[in-house]
Amino acid sequence: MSVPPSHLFVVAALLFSIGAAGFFLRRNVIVVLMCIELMLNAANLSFLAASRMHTLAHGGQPDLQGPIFALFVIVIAAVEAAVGLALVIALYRNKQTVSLDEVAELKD
Amino acid sequence: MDSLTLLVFLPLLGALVVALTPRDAIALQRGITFTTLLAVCLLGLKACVGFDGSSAACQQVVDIPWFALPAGGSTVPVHFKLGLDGLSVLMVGLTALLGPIVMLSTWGHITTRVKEYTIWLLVMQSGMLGVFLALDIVLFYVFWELTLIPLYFMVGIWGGERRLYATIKFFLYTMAGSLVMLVGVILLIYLLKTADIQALTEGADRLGLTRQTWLFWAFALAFLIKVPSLPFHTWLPDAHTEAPTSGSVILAGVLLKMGTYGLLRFCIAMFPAAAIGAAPLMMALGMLGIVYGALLAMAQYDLKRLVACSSVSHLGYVLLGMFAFTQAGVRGSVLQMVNHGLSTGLLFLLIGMIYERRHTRMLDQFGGLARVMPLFALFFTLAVLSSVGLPGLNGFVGEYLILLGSFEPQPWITSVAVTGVIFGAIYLLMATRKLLYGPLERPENKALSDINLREVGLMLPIVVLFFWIGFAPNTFLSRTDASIDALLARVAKARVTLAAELPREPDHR
Amino acid sequence: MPPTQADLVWMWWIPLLPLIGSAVCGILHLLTLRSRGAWAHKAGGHGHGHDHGHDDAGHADHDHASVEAGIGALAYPVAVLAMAVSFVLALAAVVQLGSLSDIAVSIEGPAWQWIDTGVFPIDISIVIDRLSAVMVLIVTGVGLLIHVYAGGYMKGDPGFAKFFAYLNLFVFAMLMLVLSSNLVGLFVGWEGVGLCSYLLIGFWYEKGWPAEAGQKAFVMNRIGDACFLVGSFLLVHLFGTLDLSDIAGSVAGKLSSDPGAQFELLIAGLCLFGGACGKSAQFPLFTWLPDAMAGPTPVSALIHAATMVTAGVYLLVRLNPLFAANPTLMFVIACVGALTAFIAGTTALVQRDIKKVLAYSTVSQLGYMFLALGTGAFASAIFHLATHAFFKALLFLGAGSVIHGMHHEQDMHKMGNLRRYMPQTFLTFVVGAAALSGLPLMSGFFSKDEILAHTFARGGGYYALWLIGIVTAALTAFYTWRMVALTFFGPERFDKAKFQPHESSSLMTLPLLVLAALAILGGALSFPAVFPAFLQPEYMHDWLRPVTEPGVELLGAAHPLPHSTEWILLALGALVALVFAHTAFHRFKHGPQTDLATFERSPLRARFLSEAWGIDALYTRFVVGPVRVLGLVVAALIDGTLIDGFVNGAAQAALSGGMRLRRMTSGSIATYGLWMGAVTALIAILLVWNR
Amino acid sequence: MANLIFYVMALVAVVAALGVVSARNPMMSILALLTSFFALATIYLLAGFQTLAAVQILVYAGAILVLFLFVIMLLNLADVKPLARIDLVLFHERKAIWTMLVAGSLLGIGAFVALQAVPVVAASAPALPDQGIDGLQALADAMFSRYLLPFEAVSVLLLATAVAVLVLAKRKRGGAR
Repeated sequence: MSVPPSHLFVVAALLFSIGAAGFFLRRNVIVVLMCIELMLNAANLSFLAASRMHTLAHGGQPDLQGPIFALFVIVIAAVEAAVGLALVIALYRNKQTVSLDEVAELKD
Repeated sequence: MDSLTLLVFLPLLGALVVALTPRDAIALQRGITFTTLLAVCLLGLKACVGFDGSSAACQQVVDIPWFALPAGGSTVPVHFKLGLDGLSVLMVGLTALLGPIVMLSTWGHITTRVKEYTIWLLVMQSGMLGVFLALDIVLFYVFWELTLIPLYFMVGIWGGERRLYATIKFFLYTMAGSLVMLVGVILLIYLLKTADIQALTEGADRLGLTRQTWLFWAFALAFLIKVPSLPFHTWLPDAHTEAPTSGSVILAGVLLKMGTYGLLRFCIAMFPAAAIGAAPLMMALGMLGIVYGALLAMAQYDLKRLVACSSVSHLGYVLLGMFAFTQAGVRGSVLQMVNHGLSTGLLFLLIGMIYERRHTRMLDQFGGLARVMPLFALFFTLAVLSSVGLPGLNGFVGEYLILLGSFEPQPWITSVAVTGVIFGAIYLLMATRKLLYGPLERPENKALSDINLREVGLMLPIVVLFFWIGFAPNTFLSRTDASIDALLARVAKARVTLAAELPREPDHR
Repeated sequence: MPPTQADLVWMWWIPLLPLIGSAVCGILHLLTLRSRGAWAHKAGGHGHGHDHGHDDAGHADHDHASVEAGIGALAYPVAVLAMAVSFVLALAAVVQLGSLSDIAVSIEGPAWQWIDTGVFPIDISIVIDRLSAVMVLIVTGVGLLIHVYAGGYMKGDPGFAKFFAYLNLFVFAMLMLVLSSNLVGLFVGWEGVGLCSYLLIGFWYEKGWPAEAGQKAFVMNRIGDACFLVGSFLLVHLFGTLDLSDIAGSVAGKLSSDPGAQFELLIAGLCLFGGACGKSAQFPLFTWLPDAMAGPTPVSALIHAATMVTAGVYLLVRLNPLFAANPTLMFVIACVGALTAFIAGTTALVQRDIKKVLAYSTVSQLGYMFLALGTGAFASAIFHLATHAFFKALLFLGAGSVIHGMHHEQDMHKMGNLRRYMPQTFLTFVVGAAALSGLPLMSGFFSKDEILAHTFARGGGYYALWLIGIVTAALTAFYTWRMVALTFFGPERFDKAKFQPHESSSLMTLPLLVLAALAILGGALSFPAVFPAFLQPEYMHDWLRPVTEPGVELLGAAHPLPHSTEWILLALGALVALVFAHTAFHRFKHGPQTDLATFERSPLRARFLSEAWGIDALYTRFVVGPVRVLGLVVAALIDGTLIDGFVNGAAQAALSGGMRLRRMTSGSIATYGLWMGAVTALIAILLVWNR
Repeated sequence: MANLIFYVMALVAVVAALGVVSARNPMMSILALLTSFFALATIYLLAGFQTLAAVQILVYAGAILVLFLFVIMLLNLADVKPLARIDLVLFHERKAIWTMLVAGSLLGIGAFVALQAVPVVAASAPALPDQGIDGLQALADAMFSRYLLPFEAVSVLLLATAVAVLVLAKRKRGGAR
């Protein structure tokens, strides 16, 4: 594949902004969590794109920072999903809803 | 312990002792506080008497390493460093002297929460002495902020009706200035890698004009607010009006001087090149303050507010003389700081006494008091005359030196400032007339009793100083001589350098 | 051989004795108050501390409340003694000065090192030269007489000791003024006399208006003082010193070495002249002096006639080269003098208050002195100053005696025929009136004539001033004899049932007699030049020559008048005085009908005249009012609305901003996220932008 | 060829992401997300990250998405009718404008940086290592040496998460709220 790394970044940016838009707009907590996953994936993609870029720049010498951080991000994403979904369950149990509009506990 | 360290810590020690007393042992608390302040007073006066006016160097220096500040890769040692020089010696003397006087005056008006009040008073004394004695810029800043807190409580708890408004206003004003100064302090330490004021003063030459100017204004803003100079003065009348008598006396007597002292010690001494550039503006501010404060005072009906406005006017003189950069001007300024502390302090004390008796300060409530309170009238007249600058009393010497000194560099500004002599007479004599003269008509005024022995006693030292400074000002001026010479030499040197650099101002960024 | 400074320490006693006397009297006053229980105990404040505390319904006659002076009575001998010794010492000093062979030399006491300005020291020493010799004798001599008189006049006043404390303090300040070697020392006295004037005008402060008059006097003087200060700074700038003789001596040199200094000299001169105008009640700053009559009459005599108000004249003579350096300035001074003389003279015509007549007359006579100064006849000004001190003090004290005898009635319309009741006062008063109006061979005749002759001799624009001068002389004669006629002649217009006018005690009449003698003989100080040589004509000129010479040289002496002209002028002066004195006397010797008729005929003109051409009203309208309004504007608008509005507005903005921001924390994570995203984008954009 | 697959997969990922955001039914969102993840995994593979591609499938698609699915089932959120309608209502509020603005500017700045600032590597760049960039061996070496500390930190995080989830999801017994 000889796609320039910048195109990978562009894809990452696209995914990220779509995820962000969803995060801002959607009311369903679960979907919001999914959007976060989407953004994390965009981040992963740019980590890997950067890694690829450096590897290419250094004549095939593998740059491992990207993949390692991508791994960490995946772990974090899992953690986030677990905690988030646990919260959703707790929330649903208390309020019988998963709509963000009806929970504004942070207010005041 | 060295006397200067003792001077700073003795009040704190006293505060600690007072804190340990039972809440309702008022006499004990007052006794301890008064004794402590008297001891501080004696110590302070001893230090001032022992001061050698012929040397510009800092004397009786105490220097103890304190901690290290990280600054841009290296560390800067911060010292607990105290010392006296010609710029601070009179201020220390004044602060020390006013301590017991203020304490004595609280007998009459602080009757609730005496314990807290005396503690704050002691802390305040410590902070004020620290400000004037500190030779390390971090230490200076610590003391500077330390003085803010006691006054906040003194006005906020024991003040008048609108005390909260006054307190917050005063606090915000000063904090705004202090923060800008903090930025200046940090920048200065960062740039010069030292916190020692003398070393900073020496080193600031290397900064270049642009940086000096920025730093100058960072410091000047804080000090101008404290003075307070013209556009930043509106906290003062409110704070004074609401403060209890002793708070007013401290505020007028010492706290405002911290501003003028700071201008002298930091703005002018450290950044002479910038100060030269700012001098016309500062002198104009001083002149405007003189006239404006006087006009303001003319429109007041509350006696205390009137005197507060007169402070704006009187400190305008200090500002004017300081930035004249002439021998007479700066000497006059230094002396005028003391004079203002004494005469305005005495006026506030007197107003407090009348307020304790009548529970009002509105001028239209009075008239003819000279008949029932002849001693009060005597002291009040003396204070007023000192304030209007009558020769033979202290006010004249300061005012005359200032005007004489600032005429040479700025004849027009000074000529306008001279009208302050007229306005001062108008509002102070008007107040005197409405208070003391005219028919004694109101029955509640007829029943007033004259000031008692305690009150006479606490005012007597001030009056003695009125005459002393009035007739033999050289006793005081001679102590400031060498330091002012050194200061002016720095300004002159900066002027020469500036003149050399003037054709093309290099970019110091 | 002149004595050294160290030998002359005793000269300091001349001013210091009154100061000590003042302090002693002050302490005596406090002791008196103490003995009356003024501030005995805090608890018993009511009805306890003031034996005279309840009769204060604004009634005028405090000194008829007749309070026992108690220990305060001692103040009188103390004060008089201080004055007497001071006078003797002054006399001794003058004798010593006169014995010096070199007439230009002064004797100078050791210096008091007062203020070290860092550039030059302000050292003040007591110096007696030929000018201050004249002044010091007038101040201590006339002062002594007035002190003696005041013992009778103030008897029974609750503030008896205080009065003498103030009076002695005044003499101290006045002596500092005339004896100081230094302009700042002069200013010390200058301000000091202003203070004492303030205190003494407001002496009966409980009446209210005296306190106001005192304040007015002080503030108007301060206007002059501010000018004085600016002038003195300019002098420092020009000469680098404030030593009076140094300044006077170096004006000519400065002019020749630095022609550019001409303008600065002019400004300095104008400023100092402004100061003199304030102190000496010249147009436009004269309105305080008539109000100052609110003070006790001895005060009016001493301060507002004989000494303090002449301080301006003294100042101008002392620094005469400074003024003489600029002919325009001299002409301005002369004009101001003539104008003042004329305005005050016309105003005195219609006054009913006997002291007001004298007050305006004083202003008018001071105008004469300034006219003399403006013509360069410095010695004539001092000559008139001396004779005026004699006869005006005499008139004031006489008026005081009348007022005393009339139980504090000052309205001449309510007097009449007093010559029957107070013969000594009458006699001496007539002498004083004769001198003031310039009846031939009285002291006032010679001094006034000398001024007019000098004015005439200057020629040019000065002819007009001479004309004003001669008209004013006519006015003077007229109002003086109107006063005499109304007071001492005609029907008795007071209620004899209420009180019987009485002659004053000998304590008061004795000074009157002495002053009357001086008023008659004072002319001998300087006879006209046309008088035979054995009378030592123009003695005052010769005496003052060392002082006035630099100024006269700079200005250029006027052409001496031919003897015939001078005789004509003398005769003219005598004629005018006699005619108008005669007219006035006959018009008013039957009572005030003419006065009332004048008022009826044209009330507007009468009011215009009696209120000194409405100048005071103009001040109220165009100076006092606007300043007061300005104060209010500054306080309410600029301070209250603008600055505080800004401050409070900033606080308000922070608060409402906070409230608005608070609404932002909706609790909606999406909104938070939106903000976060927006800011992230912004930061990113900024970062990219800056690359 | 590989390039073409990349662009197709990128398109799929983006379109699927749009689906995630706009689907009305959370179930549809999950399916779209799954699609997106697979497409991404393909891209990883193409870019030379075999291990990461595997992890992406295993962890994301296999674990995380199942978790989501599980919760939706558990809470009975899937029976929204009609199925698979795009939620256009979302775009009718004012917030949508701001969202578009912010998301658009994020995209714009990201794309701008990517296109302008990322150095262009020559097309004739040397080939990547055979085992891909993230050979498992190399990855493991790095993970347990240089990145040991973060690795341990993440393990602690995982432990904490396990506890937290237990606490959160546990049904409260007695005691109101």
